[in-house]
Amino acid sequence: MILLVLALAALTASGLLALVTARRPRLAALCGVAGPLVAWVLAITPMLSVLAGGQSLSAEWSWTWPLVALSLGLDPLSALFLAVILTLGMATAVYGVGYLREARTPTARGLAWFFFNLLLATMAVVVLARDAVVFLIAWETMALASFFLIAFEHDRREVRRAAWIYFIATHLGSLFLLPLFFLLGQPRASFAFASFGVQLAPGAASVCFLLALVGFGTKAGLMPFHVWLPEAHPVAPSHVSALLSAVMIKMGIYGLLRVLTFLGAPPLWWGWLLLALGGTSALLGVLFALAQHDLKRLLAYHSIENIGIIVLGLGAGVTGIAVGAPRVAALGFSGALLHVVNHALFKGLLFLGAGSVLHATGTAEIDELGGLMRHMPTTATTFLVGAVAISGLPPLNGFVSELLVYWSALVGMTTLPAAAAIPLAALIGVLAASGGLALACFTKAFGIVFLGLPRSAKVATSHEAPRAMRMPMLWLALACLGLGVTGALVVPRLSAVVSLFAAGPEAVSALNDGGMLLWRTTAVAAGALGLAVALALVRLLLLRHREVRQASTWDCGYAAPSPTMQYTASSFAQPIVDLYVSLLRTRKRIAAPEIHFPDAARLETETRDISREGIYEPLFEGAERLLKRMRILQHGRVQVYVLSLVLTLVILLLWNVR
Amino acid sequence: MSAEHLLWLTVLGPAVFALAATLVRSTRASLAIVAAGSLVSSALNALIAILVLARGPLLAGAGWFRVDALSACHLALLALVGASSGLYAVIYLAEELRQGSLTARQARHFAGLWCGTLAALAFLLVSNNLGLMWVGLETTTLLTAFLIALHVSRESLEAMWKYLLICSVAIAFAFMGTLLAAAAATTTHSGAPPALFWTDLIAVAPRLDPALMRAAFLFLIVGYGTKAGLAPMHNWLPDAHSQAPAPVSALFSCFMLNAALYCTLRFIPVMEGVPGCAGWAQGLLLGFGLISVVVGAGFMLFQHDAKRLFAYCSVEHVGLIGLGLGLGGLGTVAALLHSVNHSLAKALAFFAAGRLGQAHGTHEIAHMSGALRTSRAWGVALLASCLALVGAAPFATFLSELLLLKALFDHGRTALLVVVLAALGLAFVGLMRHAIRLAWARGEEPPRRITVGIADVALVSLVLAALIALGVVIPTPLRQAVQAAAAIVNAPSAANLVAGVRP
Amino acid sequence: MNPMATAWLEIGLALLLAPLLNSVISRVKAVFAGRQGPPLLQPYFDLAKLLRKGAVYSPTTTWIFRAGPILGLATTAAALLLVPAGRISAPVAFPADFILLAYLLALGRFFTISAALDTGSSFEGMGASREAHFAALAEPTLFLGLAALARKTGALSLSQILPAASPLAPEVALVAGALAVVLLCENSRIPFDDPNTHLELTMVHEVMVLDHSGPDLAFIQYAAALKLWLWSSLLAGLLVPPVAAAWPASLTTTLGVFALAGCIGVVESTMARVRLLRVPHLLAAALALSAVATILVVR
Amino acid sequence: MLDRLMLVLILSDLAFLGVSRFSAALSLLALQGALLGALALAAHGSASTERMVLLALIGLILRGVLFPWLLRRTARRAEIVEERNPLVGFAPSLLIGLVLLGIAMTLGARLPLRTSPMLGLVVPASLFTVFTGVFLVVARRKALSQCLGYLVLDNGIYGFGVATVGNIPALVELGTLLDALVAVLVMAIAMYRLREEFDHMNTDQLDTLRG
Repeated sequence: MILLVLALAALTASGLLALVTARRPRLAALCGVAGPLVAWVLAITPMLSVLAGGQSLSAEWSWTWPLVALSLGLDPLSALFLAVILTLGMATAVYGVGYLREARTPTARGLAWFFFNLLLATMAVVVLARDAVVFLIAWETMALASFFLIAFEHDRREVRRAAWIYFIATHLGSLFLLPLFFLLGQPRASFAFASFGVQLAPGAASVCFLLALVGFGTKAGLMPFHVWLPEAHPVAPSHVSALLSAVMIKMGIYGLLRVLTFLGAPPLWWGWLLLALGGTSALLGVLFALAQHDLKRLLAYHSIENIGIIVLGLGAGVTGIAVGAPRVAALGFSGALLHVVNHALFKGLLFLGAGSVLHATGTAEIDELGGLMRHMPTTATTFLVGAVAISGLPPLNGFVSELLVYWSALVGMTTLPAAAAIPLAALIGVLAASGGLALACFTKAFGIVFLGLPRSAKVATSHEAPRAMRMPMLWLALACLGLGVTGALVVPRLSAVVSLFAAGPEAVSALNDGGMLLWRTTAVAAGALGLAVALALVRLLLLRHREVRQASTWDCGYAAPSPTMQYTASSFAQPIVDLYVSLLRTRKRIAAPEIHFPDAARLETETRDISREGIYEPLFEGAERLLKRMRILQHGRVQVYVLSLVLTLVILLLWNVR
Repeated sequence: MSAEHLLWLTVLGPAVFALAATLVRSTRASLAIVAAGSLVSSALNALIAILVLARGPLLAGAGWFRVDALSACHLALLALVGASSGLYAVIYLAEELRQGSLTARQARHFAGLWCGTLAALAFLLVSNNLGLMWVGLETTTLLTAFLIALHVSRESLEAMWKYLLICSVAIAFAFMGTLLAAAAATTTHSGAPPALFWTDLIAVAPRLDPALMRAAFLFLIVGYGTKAGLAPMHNWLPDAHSQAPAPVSALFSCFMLNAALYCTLRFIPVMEGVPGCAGWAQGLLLGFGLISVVVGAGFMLFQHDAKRLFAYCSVEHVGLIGLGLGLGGLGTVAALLHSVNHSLAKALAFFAAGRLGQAHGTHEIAHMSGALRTSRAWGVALLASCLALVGAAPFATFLSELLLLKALFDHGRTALLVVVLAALGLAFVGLMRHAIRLAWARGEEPPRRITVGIADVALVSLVLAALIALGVVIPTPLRQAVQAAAAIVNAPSAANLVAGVRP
Repeated sequence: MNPMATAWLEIGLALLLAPLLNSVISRVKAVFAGRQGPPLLQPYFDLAKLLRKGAVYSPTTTWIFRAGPILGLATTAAALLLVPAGRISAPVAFPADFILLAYLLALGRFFTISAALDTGSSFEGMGASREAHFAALAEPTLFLGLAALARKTGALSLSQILPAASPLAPEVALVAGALAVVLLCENSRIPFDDPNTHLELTMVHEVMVLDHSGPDLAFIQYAAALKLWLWSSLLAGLLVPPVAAAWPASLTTTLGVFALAGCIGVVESTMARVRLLRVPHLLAAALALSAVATILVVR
Repeated sequence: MLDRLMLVLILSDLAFLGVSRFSAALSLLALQGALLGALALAAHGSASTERMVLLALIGLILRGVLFPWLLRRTARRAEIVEERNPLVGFAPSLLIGLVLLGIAMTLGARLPLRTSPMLGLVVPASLFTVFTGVFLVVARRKALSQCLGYLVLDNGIYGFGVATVGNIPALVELGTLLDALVAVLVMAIAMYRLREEFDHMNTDQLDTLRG
């Protein structure tokens, strides 16, 4: 435990040091990046030991606030998330060294480092907290730090707007958490996690579940509470976007899981609800992602899809518990948890890649890019790895977790009664659909950005990212590959975490079976790759004595090929977007030439968020109109003020004294 | 010198400075008097508070003056606010002097009235007699009236007149209430006329006539509540706060409201004692608190004047405090803690608004935007205080609000909890929307240069440090003090208080 | 003869006979058109010729373009390992293996599409977009259908599902119908795509590989053939009533595969290619089929 | 004897509701001050100590002489003569006044106060005075009339105090008197400033601060 506390201290200290030494860039960067590295080194051993099923750690210090004890603890669940936090924290911090080199002012740089480390520290505390108040303080501080990070380039209006939306969303979300913890603490009149979950009335449990779903779902970016996410992630500095998207939104998932451990046996409809929300997020998330043409925005929407997949896993797990099928539950939870890790890895990687592209070309507008593979090979290759992984393709890590979720659903739907089997079947369909769409989405993202010819001059001047930025991308890419290959080893190890939700021999055996399954899949995938290598050699042999010519792309006879003739991202996605237009409500502004001869023509598409337009904006406007009426109270006449005073008195007198 | 003399001194000290202010001629001397007066009175108040919290109640003047834990807490708060806003006042007026918008006469007036107000506030806190307490509060009203209109303008005069009239009428009602209470007391007493001592009143509470006491308390809560800015009697507040010079607004928001609430609080234990009135008075406070929270939060959304915005924010927070006091038990503790936190945060907010206003020559949010560029220290102060005021962690307000809501929840008032949570969300949107503009947006025209000295930075960093420190950990003495004070307020329900604080 | 050996033998058979399917189809079409049609071994000739050729690459392309065909072929071949032939289980069979099958094909698709985009030609881009689009619609159909069969048969791996599912059960019939549509789509046959048209604008798969030449093109065509074999043997395994002994079983399945090829030929010569905008509707119909099957099974 | 005094008080209140010219109103104020002084003296009859007498005299001087004089001075300097078209006209004011009187009577009778029977009419009368004061504050435009209203209210409360509490502690009474004095001074100056700034005293037109 002391190691963890030291790690927290290291993070805080490095943040403060970076703030102090902001005037000297190199030193500040050093201080800023030192914290995450040290913290990772310090915390790695306890994390791994606990994850492997070792003794859970905990420590408590009394505190002068009424009702509050400063208690921290590390159980497998915390360990898993802590590992994610610190690992990604380290990677993004190193990346930040390169990225923050062109910070506007020293102060801005210092603040960026300060809040970055603060964010890491608070997230760590969130997963370590064993007392509701500590949790909430850390939670709120985390929101604050991330808010300032998002508002980093706050002299741009849209950045301020995005940060503002994020801040509202997260704060309103946490307003749901207060009653949640009050309810949980009610039986024992305490805020300590240890006292939660005892003799909780079923009604209360369901209320808790709903509150948690809204409160934590908002942070996790679960549809329809996700409005802030596509606004906030694109505008933040890229290493921050990576951290937010890869780690911070997972805090919502953590909270949900943590609360689930308090609530005891769930009724079946919780599973349905989770599946429904998860399915919505998974499908709509990827559809909206397809419709975007800003690379970071696309990635942001894709985070929503992945959160959806995670929640689908949870839903399968909860369903499994509810109907007493530990195998299903174990597989579902393990899939969800593993996907938390995996998504952190590849989404972090992709955001870093996007950051390098932005850094190199100054734009994240997909349709202005192209052909970057030649200019920045490392970024392109690592991005490719991330893209394959996030599409859930073997042999990378995305496939492992998605397979677990699939399998849990498959086992469930083949064995369970209809009430549970139908939703699980739906899960399979949804997951398959979102998988296919994800493939479309990332072939688009990768293909249009890195392949083909440059679509604008911005690309011509682009350069490969500096080393500090390339290294983390390589690490993460390797991590994706590693987890993908060693999935068979990892999954059985998850039993310590999963046992928090689905314990028992069946659960363990299920995980072991999962391991076996993964051995086979890995073997086949490896076979495929081996075959590919062999074929490559064959191809070399065949072409050795043949002539290999270069000629411009076959353009079907059209004489003057030019970069602008290439397929753009919008056109690539157009058929799918058109198919789902009723959901996406994509607006098109077409200025087509009237005459037959070529003429200036333009087409703009814009896809605005559905739940923002459908739910939130009307809601807020309505509230505003209502409040405007209240202003009558303060219309300026002193006589009326006195009158209101007197009337209050008279009414009260008549009411109380008779 | 014995403790009794301290009580006299803490009232007379500032009063002497006030008189001195009428004699001096030069502006600098007046400013010096402001600083000295505030510091001296704060020192004395703090000293008394410490003594009381260490040794128990102090008595003086044949029982006319009495300081117990409750008043000690408020004395401590007064010390805090008085000192900080006194120093700030010097900084602020010095800037005005540099800008040439402050005449010697105005400075003299300010010094006199400022010190007088401090004296009056101290007076109402130390007096054991309900009548004298009333006198003290009324005096503050009359003294501060001209502080609002220090710089004569149509708006400031309008605000002053409204403040004067509304509060005078209200305070007159409060006196009516006091008289009714006294009348009730006379009905119990036979022979010896009552001296309106708080202590006596508590003693005879069980024999007081309920109907009469109810009437009395209604007059009191409406009267003092007006001064405390509880909705729907709050109308004077936004005008006065927005027009007064920043130090004065700070004093208003950060202590005068609490002082008025304190006057009401004095009657709560009495009412609890009166047969058939248990919990009734607190219920009233709860109601007023709720209304104020909603109204304050609702009005914040549309403000275009920074100080007016903070004024409505004060309405909201006074509402929260009233809510807590109305809940009793843990609620009282939370409320008292919250009043400390709120005073700190709100003082900082008004300080920042004032200084930045000097830079832009207006308090229009649209013109003041880009505070962080105008002056880093005050920009940070503004943003931080706004965050504290919406109850964002790690600021102290977060925890006190958390406790408040917990108390509300424990009280089993789920509907109220929902309403309050909604109002808090609304207040968040209302305040932060403006705060972000203020902090970062580009203002319409470039600001005037204001000289931000070490004093400014020191002030800001001190208050901020206090806010964050209290958010992380509250010193045991403070906690004990607050709990003692709470125990006084809800003596009957002291049991559940203890239960509430350490399960 | 031990089952493992037979299984591998089946694979060998597939690798050998796959190109023949195409000639069967074209022969059927020729018969319908009253032509004589190309020789049965024509596909092999084409492959041999292509393998002997050199290659032409566009300067815009990168290694992705070269990796596309290779990975396409490799993944398809690997996927073939998971497909049983009737009663004879696949060399590699394990629960939920059809998920791996689908995702292997998807991996191949990913690189094919990327390779297409690598050329920077708008035609290839168009093809790529359509490929991605149709695949996204086809996948849920496949998964739901197979899941339904899994519930029906209580088994999780293809090698157990297919033999156990009797084609007469209504659910199985529905799934078979759905899979048939998926088959046509995945192998870009009429009515989804016209493999031997030369109007690029209307093509899906062919247009994606416009720029490939030499061995690459050979790989691609062979991969396409394998893919056709793969899907047909899946469907055949579902439709052909299982036969007890091993050898007749493999024989019947193989025959079934060729019969399916014949059917495709019939379809291609009797039906016209539907408009692109109608394609999603067809696939949606297929999805509906397997969804209905699922509900029927689960209830 | 007291009842007659109180009758006069009631009549003066009604007169307040009726008059528009400030000179008249101010003499009414003086009258009320005198009445209250007398009341304070008479209330305790024989039991009154010299201390009470002293206080009563101070009160009488302040309320009966000083306040009216101060306000008259202000009125002269601010050159305002009368309350033209008030928010509530004079005739309606009178009617409302009568209603208020009725309420005061019933309320005074029902309040559970132990007051000596000789003070029969005092409580209702002073209550009515309070009501009148509030009504004046609410229903008049000119700052001066509002100030008058405040003073009437103050008188009423004072009378009420004398009647109900018997003798308020001297310190408290002195304090209240002092406050009243300061209040009058402050209001006088405030009115003068208003007059200077706006060159009118119609407080209902002070409505720039709103929302």
